[in-house]
Amino acid sequence: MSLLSSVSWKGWDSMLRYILRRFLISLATVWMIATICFFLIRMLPGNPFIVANPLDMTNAERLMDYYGLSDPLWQQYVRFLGNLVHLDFGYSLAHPGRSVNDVIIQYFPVTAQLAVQAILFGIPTGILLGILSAYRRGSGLDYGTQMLTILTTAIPSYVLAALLQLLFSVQLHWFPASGWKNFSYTILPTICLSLGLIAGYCRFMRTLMLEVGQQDYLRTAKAKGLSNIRIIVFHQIRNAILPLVTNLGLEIAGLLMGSYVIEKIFSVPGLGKYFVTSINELDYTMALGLVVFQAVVVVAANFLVDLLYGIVDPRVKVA
Amino acid sequence: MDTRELDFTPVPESSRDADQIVRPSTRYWPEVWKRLFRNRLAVFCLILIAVIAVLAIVAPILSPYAYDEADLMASNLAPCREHPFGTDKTGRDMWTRVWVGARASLLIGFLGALAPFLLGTVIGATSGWCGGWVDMVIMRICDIMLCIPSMIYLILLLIVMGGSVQSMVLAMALSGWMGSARGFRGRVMQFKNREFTLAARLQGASGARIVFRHILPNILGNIAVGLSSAVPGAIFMEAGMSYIGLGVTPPRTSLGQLSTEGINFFMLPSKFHLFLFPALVISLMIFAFFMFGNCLRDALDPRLRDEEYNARRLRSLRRALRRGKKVQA
Amino acid sequence: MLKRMLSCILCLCLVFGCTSLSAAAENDTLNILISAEPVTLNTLESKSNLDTYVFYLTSALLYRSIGLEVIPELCDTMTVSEDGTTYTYTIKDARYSDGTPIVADDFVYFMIKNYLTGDNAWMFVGGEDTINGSLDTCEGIYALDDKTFVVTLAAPNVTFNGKLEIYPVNRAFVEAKGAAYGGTPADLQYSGPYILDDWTIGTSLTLHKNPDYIYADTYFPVRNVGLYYSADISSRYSMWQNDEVDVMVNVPNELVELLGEENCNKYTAGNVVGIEFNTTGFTYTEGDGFQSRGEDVTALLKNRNFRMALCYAVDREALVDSISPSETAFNRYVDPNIPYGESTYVDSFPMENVIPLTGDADKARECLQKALEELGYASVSELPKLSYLCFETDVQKMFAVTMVSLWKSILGLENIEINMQPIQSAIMSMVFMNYDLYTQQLTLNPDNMLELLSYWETTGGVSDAAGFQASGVPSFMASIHANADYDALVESMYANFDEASRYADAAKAEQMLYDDFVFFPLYAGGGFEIVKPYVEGWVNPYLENGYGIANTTVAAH
Amino acid sequence: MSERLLTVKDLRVSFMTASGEVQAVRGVDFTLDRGETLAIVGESGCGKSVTIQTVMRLNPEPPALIRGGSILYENGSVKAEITRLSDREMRAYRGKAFSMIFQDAMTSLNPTTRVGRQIVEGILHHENVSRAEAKARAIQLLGKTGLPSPESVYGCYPHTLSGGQRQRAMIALALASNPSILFADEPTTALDVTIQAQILSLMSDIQKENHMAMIFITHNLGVVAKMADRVAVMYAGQIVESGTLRDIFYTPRHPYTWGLLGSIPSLRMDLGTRLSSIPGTPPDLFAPPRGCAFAARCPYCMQACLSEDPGFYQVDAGHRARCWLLDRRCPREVEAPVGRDRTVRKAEREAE
Repeated sequence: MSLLSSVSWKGWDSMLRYILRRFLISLATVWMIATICFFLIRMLPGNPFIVANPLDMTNAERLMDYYGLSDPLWQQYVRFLGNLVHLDFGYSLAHPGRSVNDVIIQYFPVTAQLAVQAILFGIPTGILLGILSAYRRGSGLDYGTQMLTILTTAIPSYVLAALLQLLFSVQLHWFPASGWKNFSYTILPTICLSLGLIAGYCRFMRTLMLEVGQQDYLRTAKAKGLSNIRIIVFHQIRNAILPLVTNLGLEIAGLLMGSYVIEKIFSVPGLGKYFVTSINELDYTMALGLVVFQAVVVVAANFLVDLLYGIVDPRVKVA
Repeated sequence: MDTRELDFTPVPESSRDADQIVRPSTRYWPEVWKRLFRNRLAVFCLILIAVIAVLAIVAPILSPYAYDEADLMASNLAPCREHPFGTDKTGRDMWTRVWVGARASLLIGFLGALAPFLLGTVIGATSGWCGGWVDMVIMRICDIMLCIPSMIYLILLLIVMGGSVQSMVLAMALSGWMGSARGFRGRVMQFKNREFTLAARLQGASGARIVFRHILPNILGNIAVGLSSAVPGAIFMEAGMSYIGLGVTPPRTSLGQLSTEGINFFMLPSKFHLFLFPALVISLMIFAFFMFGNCLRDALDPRLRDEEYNARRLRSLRRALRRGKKVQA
Repeated sequence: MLKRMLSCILCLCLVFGCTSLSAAAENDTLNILISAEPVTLNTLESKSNLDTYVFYLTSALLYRSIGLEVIPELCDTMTVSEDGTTYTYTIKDARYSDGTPIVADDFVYFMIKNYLTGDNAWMFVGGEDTINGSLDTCEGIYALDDKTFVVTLAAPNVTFNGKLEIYPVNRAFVEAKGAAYGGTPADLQYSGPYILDDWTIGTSLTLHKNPDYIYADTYFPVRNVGLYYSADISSRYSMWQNDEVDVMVNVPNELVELLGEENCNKYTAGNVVGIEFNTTGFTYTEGDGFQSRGEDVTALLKNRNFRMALCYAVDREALVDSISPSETAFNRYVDPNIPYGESTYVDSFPMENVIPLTGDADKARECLQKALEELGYASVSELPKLSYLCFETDVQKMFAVTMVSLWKSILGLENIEINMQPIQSAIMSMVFMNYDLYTQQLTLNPDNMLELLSYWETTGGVSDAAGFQASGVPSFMASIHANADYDALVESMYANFDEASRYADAAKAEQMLYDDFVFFPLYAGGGFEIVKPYVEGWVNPYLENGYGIANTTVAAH
Repeated sequence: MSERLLTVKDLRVSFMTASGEVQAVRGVDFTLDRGETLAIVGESGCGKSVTIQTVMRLNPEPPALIRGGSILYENGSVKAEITRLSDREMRAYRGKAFSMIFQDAMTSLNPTTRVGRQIVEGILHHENVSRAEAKARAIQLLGKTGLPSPESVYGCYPHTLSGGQRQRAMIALALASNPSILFADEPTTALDVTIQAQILSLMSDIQKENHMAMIFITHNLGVVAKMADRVAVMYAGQIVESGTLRDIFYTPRHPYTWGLLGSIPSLRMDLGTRLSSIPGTPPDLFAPPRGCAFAARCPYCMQACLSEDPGFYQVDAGHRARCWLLDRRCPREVEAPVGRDRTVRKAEREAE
């Protein structure tokens, strides 16, 4: 269904105006987030330059001055905003010579790849299972998926990861246990990430299918003499999937932030891990850079999903 | 033409009640409870939760050992009579530790599920009820909060306040209210213009009163379900935090912490108990809450369950009928 | 739509599948599972010993092996003037991997930028000026020509001998790179045996042999080195079992038993960990300077019997053994690895009236009783609260928690509270004396115990709040130990070039510390490492400043 | 000689729920000829909808379950026992033989699919025509239902149409592959009166034009009077009285029918007469009463009514009722309190 012919769009101009407005709001949002995080992170106690040796105090103080961290906070904030406008996040404090931009450019793709793989594998599988178990309620498959959901809910991910490693690396020697070189390294983390997705979306889709299943228009479709498959595919699934779309935005955003636990266990060079480490190291610039970047990603994702939703669901009026 | 003996004497109105055959009209909640307690699984889960809760409260008090009492001479004992769950590497009694941990996890589970919800409800209600710019502002804040990785507040709070149950709960409340706020706002919006709300309004009831006396009951069911399924989430959050090293600080402990420490031993028969018992208890806990949530949902909305419940039996029944048998339902 | 998604997955699988196939297995590679990543490749900023592996990438002037004999690497000759203040070095012909020749100025630049710090500047002529003015030249350190440079000391100093890990850093290159220096493999010049191909932060470093390295033909037979990092213990186990690595250094305690203690070899790393008591009696805050921590607290901490009671109460052997078998319970104030003649200093000079490592509960109670009498307390319940500061690392947490619980059960002390903090903030509180007890970790050069002993010197002869308030000494220089004789003895050792008598003095000094019992030694840091049978001639790089694999070979497997 | 299309005999339908079996339809029989309109009247929950949905086998099985009876559909050569058909076989009949107009077009049209597409779907499924033809047909149908600009409506989503338009679209959809029997399940209840009239006349026009048979479900007797040839009154899952429009309106014989008729105002009614209503509530179909289902509420109840279920009594050709009052042995002579004859007689009496 093309964008123009859909009745809910009152022509291009209103849409463009809408997009523009949303864009400005998004910018404001990013700025707010950046500000909040700036002050939040500065509230963390400690001095980023202290390494385990207390005799380095002079050095630490020298560096504090050198990086202008002894200036009043507002000055630093202004400087930070200035750099932000130029999209320059500066250099890491804890790791001399490491540029925040480089880290993002180099490792966001990793997080993204993992997220995309997990989504491409997890969500369709989940939806499919959900549909099947809704269609065959009370069948073995239905109970199977329910079991899966319970298992994935009742076992912490680090336990799950360890089990996967022991099975696939230690016992079967199929995939490497940890690291990041080629595709074979991505398999275990992907499985680990997507199991949760599968379970969640399976449940979600199942309930949605059952809800839609109660609707009158399915009866109408049946009265037209359509085959069950056609009814399910063209009427039931189609209406059931819509609510998933809104959910998708946050889901993707969440995954793009990277999962600390998974990344730590499989030592995946992902942003989620760097973010936590940088906060633990009080690496202000790195932490801030990552937060702001992730904020941008999330905001963008939501923005796109809203547009997408406006397109796929005619009932939603845009603007 | 039948020849049965029939009595055609009229029966006076008074002697029969026109409604006598009508089923007694049933009220909502009693029905729900009836359905709930008819469901074996639900009862089992309730009992499980109760047992764990009771043990968590009582076991540490009865146990002869303190949960943080180290005894280097009795380190790494396998489960035995005086140490039912064995001891850890500094000889602390695992039985006591597990139940003290369960205490923390349960607290965090309950409060961690409740706190964000309450916060969210209040905010969502205000936003939904007031509408206009208030709504706009609150929803913007909501969006912004959703974009900030909750890791920041968590770490900050846990460093500033020290890793304790309170700080965990506070952190969860601060990082988790957005979802329920949005949901509740939607509900309020939806109910705002319903007849009964208007009626209440006409009787001059205040906004807050209407929201909490008239609207809340209407969605109590979903809330109950939401809460009971949020508990495992909260418990897990704590476990994850402990994995990162931000959980409750030692010597205080939680199941998350214990199982995280234990996970490294689960290949090691001699220390397997360090992993087994905490993991078992936490999994049982999560399972119980999760399943109970499901049962509650079914109890609140029996239609789906009825179908599932009968699907199998009815298929066979219909088949039999096709074969032209006489079937008793 | 499902179909499209599925096909996408298929494509992905194919694409990556091919790439994974193309990545062929290289032989003659040594894969090491390291427990901590280098902080930075920036040789000028690199401070912590986590950067051990950076030494694979750069060669030194001279360095000392475990046996402490000086091994010249780039150094050709070293001459010391009669008065022992002027050192003149000439260097060999060598190049960086990018072809730039290594010149004397590179060493000078390194010494000024990295080696000269606030706490050792006094040693060199003009050192203080350089630091205070943060110049990049120093009066006492300069190059004569491309092949020769000179270091002039303010006074003859035995400790300088030791500080020989000086690395060439090209001034021009650093200035060209600016802040980016040492950020990525491309931002570094390689003078060492290996060149860094790739550093995937938090995951792995891959190195290949540097053909221009001066000893390329004789040493470092291994062609490629892979350094893998994993923060997760069970992952490390899986990696080892899955033959993804050939060597695992710092085997986590949890895995030692799993891998079999007999298969792992244990080493002591040369840092001493113990409990420090804040006997200075004050706290320092940025705003309002020095403040007293309270008379009663200070009195209690200053009381030797109390300190000894705490020590007697703990069975250190059992404690260390149960919490962290990779460490060794230890009863001294200096590095266990310092060699002396045939054996080590520690064995040659035993201490007198030591507190047994196994502890002694009765003695402990006895000491505590004495302490109470001296301080005039009727029972332990009256004692003031003490805060025990410790890092939020698994092992340290464990030690702190356990000891507090032991003190509780054996001495009935309820007044010690643990104050757990992440490393940075913990050190801040330590530096500002915001603690009563603190788990101190003393890292040192194996060949120079003075560095450690000087840690206990009284700064500016003052050791109380008032004194410090008067003399503007920064708080972190505050000494927790004040003993004039000790100060004198240590001072004299700096000029004493006769090793035998110097070590004897060291033993005296250490005995003094021991008698004052300023510090409650817990263990000497160490670790396990495990090596696959087909790896020959492995030496732990930590002990050899990264030269551990100089003679390591990997047999076919 | 009228042509018989549908013969329903002793149809029994139950719903299986966890709390027991609900006997929604308990032995219903009626017939339907080509071109005629049968109206089924009754309170809500009396099993009207279930009955016709069973004829189309629309209600999900389970929980619905046909416990007995037969539904015979014959149309020229085609002859089918609907109750015995499998779902797959049934598809051929849905939409083609029968189709249905539902009460609430808003919920009965798929909100996320364009109206046109929903119609075309049906056409394409039953006859093999090209999309283009199907589209042309759909637009033509929409036009037929009196929608102003069929082309634009074709591309609309249901939520953008008004209630009346939606119902018209619904009709077009029902007529897509001109069925021989059209079921209308309270097609006008959701609409306001003026629109109702239009829709009704539209339906009867279309019926005449396509010469369809129609079963019309409603509880609005006015509508019945306007549309129906024959009427069946249902109560508690049973037909209690059936006959021609005249029979039911002029000479009703069942107390329940009297009740229904009494509850509608009529112009001839002299001022001051209160509208009668039927006291009490219909019986619980979990456990239907042993005797006459209406007995409990019937003002003329007798002992027999409570103990025995009266069979049908043939009043005259094509007019039957289930009531003991009609039994030859019954001593009481009860005069219908409502109905045309009575009012006429009343008028004459006053004239004297």
